[in-house]
Amino acid sequence: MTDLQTFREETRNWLEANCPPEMRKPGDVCWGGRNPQFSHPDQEIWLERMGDKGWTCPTWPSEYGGGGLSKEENKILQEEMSAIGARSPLGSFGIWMLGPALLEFATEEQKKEHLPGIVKGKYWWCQGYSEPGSGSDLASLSTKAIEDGDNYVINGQKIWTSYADRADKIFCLVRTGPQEPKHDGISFLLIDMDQPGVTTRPITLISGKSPFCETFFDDATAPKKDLVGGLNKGWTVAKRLLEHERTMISNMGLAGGGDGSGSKKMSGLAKVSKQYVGEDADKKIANPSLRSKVAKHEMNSRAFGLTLQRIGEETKVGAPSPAAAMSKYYGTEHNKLRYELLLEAMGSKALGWEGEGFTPEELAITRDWLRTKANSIEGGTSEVQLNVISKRVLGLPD
Amino acid sequence: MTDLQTFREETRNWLEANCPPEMRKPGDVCWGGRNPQFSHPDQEIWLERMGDKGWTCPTWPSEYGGGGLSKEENKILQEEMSAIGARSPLGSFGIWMLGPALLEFATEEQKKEHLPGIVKGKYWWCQGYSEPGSGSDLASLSTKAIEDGDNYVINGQKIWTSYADRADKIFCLVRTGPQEPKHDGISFLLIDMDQPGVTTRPITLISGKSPFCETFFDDATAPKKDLVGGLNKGWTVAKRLLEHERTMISNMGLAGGGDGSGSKKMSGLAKVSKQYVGEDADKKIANPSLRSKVAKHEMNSRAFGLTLQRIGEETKVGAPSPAAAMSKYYGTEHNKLRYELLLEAMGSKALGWEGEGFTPEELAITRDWLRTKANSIEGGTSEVQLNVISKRVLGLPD
Amino acid sequence: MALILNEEQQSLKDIARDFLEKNAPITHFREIRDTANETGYSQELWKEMSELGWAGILVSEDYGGFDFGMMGMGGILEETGKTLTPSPLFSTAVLGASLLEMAGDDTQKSNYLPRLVSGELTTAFALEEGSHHNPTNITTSAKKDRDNFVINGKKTFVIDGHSADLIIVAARTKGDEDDPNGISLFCVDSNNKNLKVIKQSMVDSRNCAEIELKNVTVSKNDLLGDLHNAYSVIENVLDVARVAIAAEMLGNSSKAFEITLDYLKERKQFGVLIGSFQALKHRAAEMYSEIELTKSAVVSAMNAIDEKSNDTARLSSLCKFKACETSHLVSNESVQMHGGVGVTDEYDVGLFLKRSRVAEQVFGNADYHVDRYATLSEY
Amino acid sequence: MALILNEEQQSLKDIARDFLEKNAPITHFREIRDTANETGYSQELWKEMSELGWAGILVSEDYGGFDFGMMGMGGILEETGKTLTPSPLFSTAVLGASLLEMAGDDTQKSNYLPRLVSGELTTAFALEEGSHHNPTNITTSAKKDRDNFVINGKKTFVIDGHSADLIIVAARTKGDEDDPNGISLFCVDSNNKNLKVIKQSMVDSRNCAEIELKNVTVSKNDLLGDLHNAYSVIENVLDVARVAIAAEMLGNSSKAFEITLDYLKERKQFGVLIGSFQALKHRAAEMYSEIELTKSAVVSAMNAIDEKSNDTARLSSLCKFKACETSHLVSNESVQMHGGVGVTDEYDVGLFLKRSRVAEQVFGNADYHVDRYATLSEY
Repeated sequence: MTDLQTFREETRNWLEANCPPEMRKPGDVCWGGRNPQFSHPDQEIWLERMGDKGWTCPTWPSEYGGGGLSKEENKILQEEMSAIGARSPLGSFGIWMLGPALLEFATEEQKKEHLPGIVKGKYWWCQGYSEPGSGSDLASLSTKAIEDGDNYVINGQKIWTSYADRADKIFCLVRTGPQEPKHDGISFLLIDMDQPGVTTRPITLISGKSPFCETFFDDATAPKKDLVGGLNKGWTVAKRLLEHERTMISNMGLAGGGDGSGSKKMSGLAKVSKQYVGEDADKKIANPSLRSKVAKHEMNSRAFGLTLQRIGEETKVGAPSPAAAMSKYYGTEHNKLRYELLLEAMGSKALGWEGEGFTPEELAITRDWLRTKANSIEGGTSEVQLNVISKRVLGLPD
Repeated sequence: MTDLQTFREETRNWLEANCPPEMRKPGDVCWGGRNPQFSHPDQEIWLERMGDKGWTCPTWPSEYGGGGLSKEENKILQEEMSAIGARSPLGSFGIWMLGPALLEFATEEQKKEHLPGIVKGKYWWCQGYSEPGSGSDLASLSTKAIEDGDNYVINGQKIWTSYADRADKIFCLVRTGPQEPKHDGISFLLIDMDQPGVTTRPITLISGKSPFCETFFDDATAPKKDLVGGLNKGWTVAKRLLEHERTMISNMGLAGGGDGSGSKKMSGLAKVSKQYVGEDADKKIANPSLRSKVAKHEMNSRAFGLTLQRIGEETKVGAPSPAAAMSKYYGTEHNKLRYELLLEAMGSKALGWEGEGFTPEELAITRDWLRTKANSIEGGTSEVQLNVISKRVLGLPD
Repeated sequence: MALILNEEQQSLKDIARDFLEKNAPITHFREIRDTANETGYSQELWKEMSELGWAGILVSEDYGGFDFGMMGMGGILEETGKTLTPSPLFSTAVLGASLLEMAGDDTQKSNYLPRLVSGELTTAFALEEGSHHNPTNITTSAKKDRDNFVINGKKTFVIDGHSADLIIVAARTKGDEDDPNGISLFCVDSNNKNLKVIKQSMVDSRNCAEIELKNVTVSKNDLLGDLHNAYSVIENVLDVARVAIAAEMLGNSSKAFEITLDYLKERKQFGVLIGSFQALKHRAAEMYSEIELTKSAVVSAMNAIDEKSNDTARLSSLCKFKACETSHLVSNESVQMHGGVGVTDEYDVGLFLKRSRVAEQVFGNADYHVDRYATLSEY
Repeated sequence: MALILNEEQQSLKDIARDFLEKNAPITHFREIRDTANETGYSQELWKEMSELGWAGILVSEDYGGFDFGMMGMGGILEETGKTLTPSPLFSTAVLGASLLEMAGDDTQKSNYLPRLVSGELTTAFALEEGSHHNPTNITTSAKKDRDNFVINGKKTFVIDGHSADLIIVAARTKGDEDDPNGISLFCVDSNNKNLKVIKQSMVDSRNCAEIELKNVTVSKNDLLGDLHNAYSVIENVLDVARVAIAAEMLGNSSKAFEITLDYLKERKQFGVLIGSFQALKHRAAEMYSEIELTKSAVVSAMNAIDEKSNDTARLSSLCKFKACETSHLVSNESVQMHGGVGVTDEYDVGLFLKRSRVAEQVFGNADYHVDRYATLSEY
C-alpha cells in the first residue's frame, strides 16, 4: 500500500469517527469569530475537531496550525469529505485571502501570531480595500495611517467591506506615504474592529440586504507590528490578493451553467426553459428563438469551461496566467447573460420579489439575477479587465 | 389653376416632347466631361436638352445656368420625370458636391466660371480629400500648394479619388499654411487633371475593380483664382462637403432594406430567405433562427426609416441635424448586417466570384456584400461617428 | 404620418412633466415602496391626475372623456416612465378605458366610463394564465347558467388586480385552449366573494395579482361585447396597451440614460472623468442611436392608433420590440457604467433596471413581437 | 482529456509552420489566384506536403499512413489557415482518407489509400445538393442494374471537385429525400464520361465544383461501405471534417487578429497610435477572448476524435460553431480596424474575410450547429 493509500484509509476512518451526523447534511457553514454563532451544536464540535487537526487549512504548514498536507493528500481529504457529504467546517476570508498573503509576505512573528487563529476560526476577518472615491482606481485610496509612537492612527472610509458589521478584524490598505507616485505610498495593515474608532453601516443592494458594509475609521489605531509586507509596500500584497479574488469570481461564471462534461443530461437553463415554455413533439424547447439562445449559451459555457481547464493544463502552476483577466471578464459577463436568459425563460414568474404567488426557487432566481449585476463590477470591472487584456496580453499601447 | 398646376402641365408637356424614347427606359447614366461617352445617341440629346434648360441642376439660380426652380417646382419636375420613367440626364460630383459648395463659398466670378460647366456636364469633376497618411484624421493632410506667381505649385498624393482616371478636374484640399494649428492651414483648390504633373492609378477593392484611384501631384499647377473660400479657410468648405457626403452614404442603409411603408408585401431579405431555405406549412421561413434574424433586421430597417423621416420633420430645414452622425453610423452598420444576412440566407450560393455555377444576381450579391464593408469607413468611419455623437450630441468630455 | 407631437399634445406632455417632477418624483415611488403601501400607489395622487383629465384621455366625450388620443396619452406615459410614478394610469386609463370603449354597450359605458374618468373607478384586465404572454391561451371558463355566467379559472400577472374596483376577465365560452374563437369578456366586481385575489409583490414594486375565480357568478348584462367573439377587440386593446407600455419604457430608458450621462460627466477615476473613456463613449453613442430608433417607433405607432391605420398591429409590435430591446440594453449598461454604486439600492439606476424587466414581459417581450411581426408580414 | 498538444504533435505543427512560411506564404496564394491556376493549388507544393507525410496523417499504418490522429492533423490545418495555403489537404487527406478508412473494404483501401498517402491520388466528396448543408437531403439516385449501379443527380459546393481524381458520391439507394436511411457511397472515377464537372470560381479563390451525374455507371465493387447504410459513416466523417475546417478557421482568425494587432501598433491618426484608442482596445480584447474559447473547443474536439469519445458529435458541433462565430467577428473587425486600406485588395486582411465566409458554410454554419447541439442534448 502506498503512502497515499494509507493516508486515504486513515482519513476515511478519522472522518467516519469525527464528523458529527448533522455535519454530513447540506446546510450553512459557520464563520467562527470571537462570538461565533452555531446553527447546531454539531457545528461547534466539527469546527473544533477539524481546527485541531489543521484541516480547516489543510495545506498550510503545521507550525502555523495548518494541516501540513501535500496537494495530493489534500485532494484525497476533499474527496473523502465529499464522499460522506461532510460540510466545510469554516468559512473565512482569513483562509481564502489573508492567510495566503501572510504566508507569502509576513514576517515569521506575524505568521505565528495570526495564522493559528485563522485555522481555528478564532477571529472573523474582513477586507478593507475599496473606498467611495477609488473604485477601479484602487491605488488612489485616501484612508490615512499616521505614525504615533508604537501605533498607527487611521482615518478614512472603506466600502464593500463584506461582513464588516460582524467581523473582528480587518486587513486593510492604507496610505502611509505621499500621494504621488500613488502606488508607492500604500501599506497593508491589520486592524482590530473592536474599538470605538471603527464603525460600520450595512449596504442594501438592488438584490436586497447584503453582507457589504461601509466602514468608517475615526482615529482608530493599530500597532505598528501589524503592518505586513513592509512600509509603503502594500501594493504588492494587494495585487496578489486581487488576482486571487478575480479567479474566485471568474469561476462563478460556471456555477450552475453548462454541465462541462460529456454527459447528455440537460443542463439547468434548458430544463428551466422546457418547464416554463414547454416542449414540442420532438422534445425541443417549444420557443425556437429561446431554444437557440439557450443552446448558444450552453455551448459557450462549455467552451469557457474547457478554456479554464486548458489554461490550467498550460500553466500547471499556482501563479495566475495572463488569461486570468479574460476569465474574470468572460465568466462574469457570461453569468449575467445566463440569468437574463433564465428571466426570459421564466417570463413573469421570474419577476417576483417576495411573498405569495411565486415559489421560493422563483424568488431566488430574481434576487440572484440582480446579484449577478455586481459580478462584472466587483474584483475589477469588466472594463478594467479589458484594459488589462489589451495592455498585458495584447501589448497595445497606452 | 394655381401656378404650380400650370408648371406641372408645362413640365409634363415639355418632357413628353423632349425626353427621347430610349431615355425612358432604365439604363446607365452618363457622366459628361471633355470626352463624354454616350452608350446611346439619345443620351447626348437628353443631356443637351436638359442642360440647356438648367434642369440637370433644377434648383440652382438661372444666372449660373441652373433651372431656377423652387423646391415645390423641383418636386413636381422629379415626379413628372419619374412618371414617364425618365432617366437622370447626368451623374456628377460637380452637381452633388462641388456645386453646393461653390454656391455657398465661392466668389461671384468663380461661380460664373465654374457652375455653368457643371450644369451642362462639360467637365467631369472628382474629389481630392483623403491621403494615405490622413484617413479619419483628414486635417493632417500634407499635400502642399506653394505660391509661384499667379499659380500654386502642388505636390503630394491623394487617395480614394473616385473616377480620377476619367475626370477632367479635381476639387482638392491642400496645405497652404503652416502645419500647426493644422485646421487653419488648409485651402480648397480647383485643379485641372489634364497636365503632366498629375497622374492616377486605380485601386482594386476586395470587391473587385473600383472607381477609386490614387492621384499623384508632382509639380502640378493651378491658377490662384481657383482657390475657393479664401486662403487657409478650406476647412470650413470641407466640413460642409463632408456633411453632405455622410447624409448621402447614410441613406444607403435603407437602399433595398425594408419596405419602409405600411404595405404587407415581403421585403427583399424575407423573400430571398424563402427562396433559398424554403417555407414551412404556415408560409414561414423554414429556418426559425434565420426567420428571427430577418424579422429583427426588417424591424430595425423600418425604425431607422421612420427615424430619418422624423428627423426630417423635426428639422424641416436643409442644415444637417446633430442626428446625421447617428444616421451615418447606424445606416452603414445596418446595411453591412443586411448583406451578412443575405449571405446567411443564400448559403453557398452567395459565395461565387464569377463564371459558371451562379446566377448573375447571386454573383452581384457577393460583390455587393464585399462593397458594403467600405460603407462604415468611407465618409467618416463608424468610430469617428460615435466620437462625434458622444461629443456633440451627448456632451461627453474629451 | 405625423412623427412629432402637435402643439396641444406637446403642451399636455410638458404639463405632465412639470406635474410629475413636482408631485411624484422618484422619491415618491420610494416612499410608496418603503411604506409597503397597500394599493401600491397614492390614491391622492391618482385623484389629482384624474383632475388633470388623464384618466379620460382615451374616453370619448359622450361619456365625459376628452378623446385626446394616443399621441396625448403616450406623452404622459413617457413622463411617468421617467419618474417611475406608480398609478393606475395603465390599468385603468389605458386598458380599462379601451376595453369598455371598444367592447361595451351604451349601458355599460354609461355605468362605468364617467366614474373611470373622474378617478372613482379603477379597473384591471385579467387576461394572462401562464408565465408568458399568450392572449389565446385562455382556459378560464365561463358557462351559461340561465341568465348568468359562472366563471372558473385562474389568472396571473394581472396589473393592479389587487386594488382595482372592476376586474375585466377574459374567459372561454367555447372552443379549445389556444383557439382565438370562443373567448368572451366579463365585468366582475372586485368585491365578488368568489374571487380569491393574491397580491403579487413584484421586483419593480408595482402591483400585480393572481386571481382565482371559483364559481364566480355574473349576470348576462356583465358580458362585455359579443359572446365568443372578443378576440379581435382584445387584440386591438392589446395593441393600444403595447404602445402605451412602450411609451412608458421609452421614458424609462431616456431617464436611465440621462442619469448615466450625468454620472459619466461627474465621476472621476484615474484622475479623469470616466465619460472621457472612449469605450464608454462609444457604448453611450450606441445607446443614443437605439433610443432614437425607439422614439420613432413609438411615435409612429401612437400615430397609427389615432389614425386607425391598417398597419397598427405591425407598428405596435415594432414599437414594443424596440422598447424592450432598448430598455434591456440601457438598463444593463446604466448599472454597469455606474460601477459599484449602480448595484446599491441607494442609487436610482437599479430601479430602472427592475422596472425594465417587468415592462418587457407586459403583453409580449421582444421575441414575441419579432415572431408576430414576421407572421403579420407573411414570412 | 488532453487540451494541449503533446511534444510530437507540437513538433509536427512547428514543422508545418516553418514549411508553410517558407514555401507557401500568402504571396503563394496570391500567385495561384492571380494566374488563374486551373487546379487551384500548386501540384508541386502538394507533392512536397505529401513527402512530409501530411496526406497520410489520418491513414492507418497498414495502408502506408502514419495514424497520427486529429491532434496532429489539426495543428497543420491551423497553420494552413494562417497562410491561406490552397491544397487538397482537406478534400483528400481529411475527407477522402476518412471516408475510405471508415467505409472501405480491404480491396478498396489497398487500391486507393497508398496512392492517396503518396500524393498521387486526390479525392473529393460529392455530398451537398442545396445551398445549405444538409447531409440527409440526398436526391441523387443510384439504381442497381445487374452488377452495376447507375447514378443520376446533381451535386454542388464539392470542394476540389474539379481537380480530384476520385469522386466519392453520396447517393440514395432507397427511401425518400431527407431519410437518413437509404443513403450509399460510391467511388466514381473523375474521368467518367458521364460526369459533367463545372468549376465554381469562389469568392475565396478556392476550388469547388458543381457536378452533374447523368447515367454514371459504376460497378458494384465501387460501392463504398454498406448498401443503404452509409449515413452513420457520413456523420462520423463529417464530424472529423468539421473539426478539421474549424482548426483551419482558428488559424485564419488568429492570423487576421495578429495582422490587425500589428496594424493597431503602427498606424497613427490624430498624432497617436490607433491601438491606444480604448474603444478599439476593448474590441480587440473581446476578440482575444473569443479566440481563446475557440482554441479550447477545437482542441477538445480533436482530442475527442482521437479518443473516440462518445461525445464527439457535440464537441464537433461546438467547435464548428465557435470557429464560425469567431471568424465571422474577427474577419469583420479586422477589415474595419484597418480602415480604408482594409477594403483594398492590396492588403491581406480582406483575403481572410473572404475565406472566412466560405469556411463558415462548409458542413454547417453556426446556426446549423447550434440546432444540432441542442438536438443532441435533447432539448
